Amino acid sequence: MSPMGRLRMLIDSLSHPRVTEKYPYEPIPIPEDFRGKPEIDPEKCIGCAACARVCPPNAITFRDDHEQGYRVLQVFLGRCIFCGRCQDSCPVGAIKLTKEFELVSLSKDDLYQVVKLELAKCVRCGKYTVPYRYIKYLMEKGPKILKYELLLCPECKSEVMTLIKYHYAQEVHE
Amino acid sequence: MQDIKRVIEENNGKIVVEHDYFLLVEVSREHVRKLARTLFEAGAYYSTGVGSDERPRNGFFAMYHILNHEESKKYIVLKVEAPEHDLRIPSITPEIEGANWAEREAHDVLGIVFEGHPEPERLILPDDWPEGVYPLRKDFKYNEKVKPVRKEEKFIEREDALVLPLGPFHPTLHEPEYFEIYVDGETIAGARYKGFFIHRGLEKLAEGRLTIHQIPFVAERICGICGYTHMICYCQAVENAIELEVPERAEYIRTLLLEIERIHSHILWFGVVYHLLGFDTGFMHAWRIREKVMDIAEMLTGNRKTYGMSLVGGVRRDIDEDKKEKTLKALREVSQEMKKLFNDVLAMKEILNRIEDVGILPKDRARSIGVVGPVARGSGINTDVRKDHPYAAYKYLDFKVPVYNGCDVLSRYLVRADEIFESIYLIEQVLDQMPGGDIMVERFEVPEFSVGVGATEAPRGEDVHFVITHRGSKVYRWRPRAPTYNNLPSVPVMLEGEHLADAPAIIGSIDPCFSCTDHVTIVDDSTGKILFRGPLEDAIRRLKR
Amino acid sequence: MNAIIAVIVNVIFALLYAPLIDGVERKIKARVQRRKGPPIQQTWYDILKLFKKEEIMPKDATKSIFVSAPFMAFLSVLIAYLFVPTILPGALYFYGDIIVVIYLLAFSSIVLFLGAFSSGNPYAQVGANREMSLAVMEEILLAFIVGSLAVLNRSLMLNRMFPLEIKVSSIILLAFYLVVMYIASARVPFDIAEAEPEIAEGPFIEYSGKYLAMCKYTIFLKRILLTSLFLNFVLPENVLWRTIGYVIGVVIIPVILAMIEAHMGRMRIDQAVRFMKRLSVIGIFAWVISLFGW
Amino acid sequence: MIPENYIVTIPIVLFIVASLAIVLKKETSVKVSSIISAIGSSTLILVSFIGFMHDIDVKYVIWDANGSSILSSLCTVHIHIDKLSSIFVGLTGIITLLASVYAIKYIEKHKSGYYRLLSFSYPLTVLTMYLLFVSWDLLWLLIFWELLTLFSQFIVVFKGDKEAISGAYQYFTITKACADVLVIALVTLIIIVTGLKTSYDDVSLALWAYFSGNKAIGYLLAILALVGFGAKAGLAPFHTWLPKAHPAAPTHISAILSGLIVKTGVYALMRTFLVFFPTDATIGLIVASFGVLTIIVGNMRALAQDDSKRLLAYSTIGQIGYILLPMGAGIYLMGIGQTLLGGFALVASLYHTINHAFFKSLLFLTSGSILYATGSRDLNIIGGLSKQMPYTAFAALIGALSIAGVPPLNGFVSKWMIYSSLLPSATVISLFGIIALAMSAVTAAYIMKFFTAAFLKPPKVKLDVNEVPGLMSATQIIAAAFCILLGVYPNFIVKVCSDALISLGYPISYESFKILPGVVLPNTAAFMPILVLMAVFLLAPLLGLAVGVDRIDNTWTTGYPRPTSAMTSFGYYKDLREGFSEYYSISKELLAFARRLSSAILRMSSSYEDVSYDLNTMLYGAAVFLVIGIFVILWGVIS
Repeated sequence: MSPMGRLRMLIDSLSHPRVTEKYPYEPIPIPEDFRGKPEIDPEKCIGCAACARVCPPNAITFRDDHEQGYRVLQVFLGRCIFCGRCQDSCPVGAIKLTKEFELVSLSKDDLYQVVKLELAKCVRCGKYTVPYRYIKYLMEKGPKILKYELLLCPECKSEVMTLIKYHYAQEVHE
Repeated sequence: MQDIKRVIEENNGKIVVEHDYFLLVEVSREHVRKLARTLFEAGAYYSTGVGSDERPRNGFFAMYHILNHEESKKYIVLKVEAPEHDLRIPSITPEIEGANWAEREAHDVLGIVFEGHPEPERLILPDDWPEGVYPLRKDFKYNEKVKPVRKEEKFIEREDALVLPLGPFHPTLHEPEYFEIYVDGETIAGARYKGFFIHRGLEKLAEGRLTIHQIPFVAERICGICGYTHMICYCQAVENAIELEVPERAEYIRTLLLEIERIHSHILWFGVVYHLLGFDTGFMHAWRIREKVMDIAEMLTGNRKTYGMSLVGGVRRDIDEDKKEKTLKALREVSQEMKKLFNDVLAMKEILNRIEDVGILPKDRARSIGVVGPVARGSGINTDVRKDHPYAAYKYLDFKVPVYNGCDVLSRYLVRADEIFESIYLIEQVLDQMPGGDIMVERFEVPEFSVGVGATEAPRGEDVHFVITHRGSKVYRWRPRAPTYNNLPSVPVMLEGEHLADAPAIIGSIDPCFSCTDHVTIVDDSTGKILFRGPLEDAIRRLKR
Repeated sequence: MNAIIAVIVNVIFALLYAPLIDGVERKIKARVQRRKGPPIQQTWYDILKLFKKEEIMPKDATKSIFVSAPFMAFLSVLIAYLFVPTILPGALYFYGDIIVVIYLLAFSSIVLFLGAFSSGNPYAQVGANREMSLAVMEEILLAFIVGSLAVLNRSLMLNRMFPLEIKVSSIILLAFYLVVMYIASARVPFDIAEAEPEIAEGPFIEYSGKYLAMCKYTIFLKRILLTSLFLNFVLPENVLWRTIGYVIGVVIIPVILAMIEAHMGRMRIDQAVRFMKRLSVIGIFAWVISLFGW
Repeated sequence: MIPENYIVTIPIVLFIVASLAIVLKKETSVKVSSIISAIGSSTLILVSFIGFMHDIDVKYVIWDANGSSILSSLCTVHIHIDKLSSIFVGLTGIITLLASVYAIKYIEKHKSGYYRLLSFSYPLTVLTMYLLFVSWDLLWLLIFWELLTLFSQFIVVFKGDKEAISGAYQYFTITKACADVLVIALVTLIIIVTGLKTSYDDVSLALWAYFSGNKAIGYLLAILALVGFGAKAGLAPFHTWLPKAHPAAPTHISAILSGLIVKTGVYALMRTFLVFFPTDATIGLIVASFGVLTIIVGNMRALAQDDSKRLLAYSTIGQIGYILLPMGAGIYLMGIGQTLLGGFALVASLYHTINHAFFKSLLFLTSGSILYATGSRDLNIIGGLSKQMPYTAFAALIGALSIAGVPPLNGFVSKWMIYSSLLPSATVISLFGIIALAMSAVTAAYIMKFFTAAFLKPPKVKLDVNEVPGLMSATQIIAAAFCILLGVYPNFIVKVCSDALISLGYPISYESFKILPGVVLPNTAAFMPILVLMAVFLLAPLLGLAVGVDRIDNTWTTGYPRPTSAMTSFGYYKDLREGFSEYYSISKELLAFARRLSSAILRMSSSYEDVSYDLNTMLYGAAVFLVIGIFVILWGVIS
């Protein structure tokens, strides 16, 4: 039971300050690139749902209300693993991980962030399709395709495309 | 290299895929035993086994035995197939002890019958899982529910000993696991292990719902301490399957983070071991020092533990000069403080007495069980995936593999102590030599039914992931095998004849990570409801009442 | 009459002080681990909290023994305070009282052993076994101390031994007593019976609420009793100086012991038994010296 | 008022009548003989009471032989009850009364055995014991000594299985063939020394005179006496028969064997060393050393036992050490002039003799109850009986705590007196005191092993048992009550013991203990045992019950709901015993040596036995001899 190591340890400890943080009473330093609570900017969000598709734990989900004409994009922090894939995939930078990490809440409702976006109507059949903003974004940044195509619902689109192809083929034939 | 191929071919094995990293060998049911035996005698040890339901493809069930042949720097994957109507495959457990668990697991989840298995009991499925329902078969939906079956458990009573149930909620075990220890006085007369209480069903989840890019984040959550190594391991398995070259800078960053993870994991282990030996001050000091490493990780990745840094094809964040500086500075402090701590603690006689010549695992036994990592290296086996199957940037770096011949807890202790300093040395090299360039390959094709094996040296030992790819950026079969899976069967061997007071230190000496080991079972997680009413839930119920 | 007042004051002092000094020890331990640690009243809070909690009994337990054991242990240590002065000099002295003190301490171990076994828990059985093994070894060491003291003073009365004459033998005896005191107060490395990571508090595993509070309280009281005994051996007879010395000593000694405790690992029971067996050689040595009257 | 002459003979008659129950059938015979013996035992208490008040002196002259004095000794049965004798007679009365009452129910459980042998020899054993205590003549002492060995041997053999026969055989051969040879030698020597006068008065007078002249022969005599009588008491190197014989007998007999028959050795030793020999320091030291050895051997061995009765038998050996040590120490201290401490030690010795009789017979009775209820003595198998057998458990707890020396039970008082007298003596005796104090922790350890293993730890197999019949538990409770009473109110016994010693001529006065500040007597000391009793034994359970329990739940087996398991009895204190492995290995060597020695003696004695008698002829011969002898005595009284 040699005392030397212990004595050294004791003196070393006593000659250094305590390391206990005063955390709840004082803020704690957070590094620059910290991945905290994801926050979605409802102004910027175009409702493309790319984030919902990459989200590994299904924390981001979307639901289309075809009656009322809304797309509801919902971020549920209870499932979030703070991986930041949504941030990577967002084309407009609407969703970002903040430095906030104090997410304790007494109510589950506080953990939801909801973005409600109006859906555009199919110009042909009148069914709701995708959010207006998405169409707008695609009009501006998207590939140079037939712009009016964007205003159609998928069924109409395929019908129209078939029609177009048919007419085109006939034209060629003729 | 030529040798091992000759050996395989002489024993009726057909090499199907020859990859830098692994050989995929098809072998018929009659010859698998002999081939496995021959390979074991040639120096390969049993790494893991994977069962797979390949009926949609060809109507067969397949069993992949993965053996690690360090000499030729290759994994040898033996594929044995059995048709649906005749699910019998000869067991290789009589030849290689280490195949025991893997084969039992394959039986549990797929219903493959291993003929001649010495203890064909249920391993990973809970006791109340109905017979004849095999969760990993493709016709079993990932969100299907099963009705639990009540079963009377037969308890072993021993005349000559006190039966001490250790776990699932015991202060020694930081995760739920059950050891039944038979003590005579305080001498352990025998031990029985019963595990797999933590069922998360990650495999089924990954196969059923996730895409190839989502799985890394799930893989990272296999373990609460060494998650990143699972992430890398999965990525490497996929990269090997689809023959993808990762940019060199990404390899370096991966290496850096893997080593940081090793350091914090080892320091954590030291803390735990000091606590188990009653030396709480050492525990506090170790964890205080560890906090610096955690801070580095947080600074580099944005999170203390779940780095979330990798995807198939590279890494997600770059590292700048400022971060390099800070990392080096912090690591120098860690290195100094740890040196001091180790010196002071090893001067403490009573701690040394508690770990020296305790928990003996002889070398030959270690090899046949197939233990990995510091446990193997503490028993005098020179094995390290970083050297044997170089991955990431390890092929460019210089480092030593500490090996001790004591076969006791002290040897494992010393191996880990040395590894901390080796890791710091490695990180210094990485930061020094890191090349520039891209960190990610964005676009690649995923072929169908391509087999890949990935392995990393996790802090606890060799971590192996086995992947079969699927169309639509999905995986057909993903089987992660954590190091503790191979190390745990050695615990009863170590415990026998020891003192009860040493049991925590011995169980701790393999640095067990139970949830890593257990994740493989199936549960429907999507509804958030637990399907199983095992003993664990009974206990919880009683508490609530 | 004075003695009775002194005894009452002493017992009350011990009751109040014992958990408090444990709080101080926790604070000290936290400091040497470079932590802040809980406030020094924490042990008191813990005990009070335990008093508010529900009491659970395992269904295999023998109720009468299970419920009375903690109180028996507590009261037996408390009774020992009748014979050992703490802050005020004065106690019930009589011939052979030191034997009674030792037997009362042993009795508290015995009843905790009984209580542990009455719970039927396998961990309690292992822990109780360790507790008893340690108690036997402690008693062997204490026997040497008591025997040598008796030889030295030609008496078995505690007040004849307060304070001890300064001799070679008495100094050796006091040093020896300090070691035994450390062992008997169940500190690391000798907290083998309770060893939390190994056998989950051993004998106390099934106790809860007030019973657990009593068990813990017993240990705290035992520590202060042993410390007071030591201080009585060394402090002068003058009341003022004695009181001052006592107040200083009863703080300083636990603090030092806590610092030692913080830098120790736990022994295995067989190692502890062997260690104490080796210590008993010093006991024989001390006895021989005191026989010569040095 | 019946004259004293007749009072002394009443028990004799009653016991002989009891022995006639041999003519009845099986169990009935035992019951009848037990009942009559019980009555006889109660008369013994009366005799002892009268004897304590004033010495009884009765001479039965069988025929008047004026020739050589040795013949005249044989022709006269000199019964003299002094205070020392009456203490032992009183003990015999109480303990045998309890045992007899206990036997009435207990014997029902025995399926087989030599019932008639038991019903015949049991009363005769008690009778010879009684006569041994009261006879005032060395030759008659020797005769009764032999008869006692003979009859008690028969009751050991009762069960008739291998264990019983070998136990009885060992018992008989070692105590008789080995030790009795020494006793005969001793008596012969004494007769030569004293000039063929064998009355106690003559012996002591002559020996005192002789001793001062011939110290060497005196010491030889002392050692011979110690070994000879000590072998029957279970003195350390000659104890090997005891743990074999005592457990083999039916339990109420074990209680008598351990509680009383070993006390005949103690009595003889006391008689020899306190009366016959002068108080010489060297003799005291010899006795005390053997006492310490006996303590160590008995206690350490008891720690390692798995069999409940065997454990108690070893415990008997240890406790005999606790009786012999203060006896030797007392003689030693008297010899060197520390009369105060010496007298205290002697009183302690006598006190412990009484205590031991009570708690050991109590413990044996409870172990018998366990045997009765479960059919097992194996501490590995039984367990958790406290729920099914609460009264037995309570009695056993009291017995266990008093043997462990817990204040304020009786064991504490005598042990406290032992340490108080030994430790401050500033001689080598204080080292013995230290060892005794240290070993008392071992006593606590093994007796707690007995108690917890039998009553508290979960059983290995589910036991379906009931409390023993009322008669049996009543005897246990009475014995337990004695244990409490003797501890709470010790001054009576201290008075009795000191009176007895005073009557032997020791310079002790009961008052002199008051010079010692605060002997454990309520009127002189601050330490009031009654206070501790109230506080610990009443307040604690009351507090515990007042607190109560809110909820009863499964045993916490760290979350895995499996039935609780029990420690093996071998597992108890395994590490402690391993810590003392040196001791055990040495004692193993010694034991092997002793076994070789005893087997040599056995071979010799067995050939001697074979030639002289087989069991039946021995029995009839002895019976005829005894009956004739008794008639002769009675005839002498009448004439």
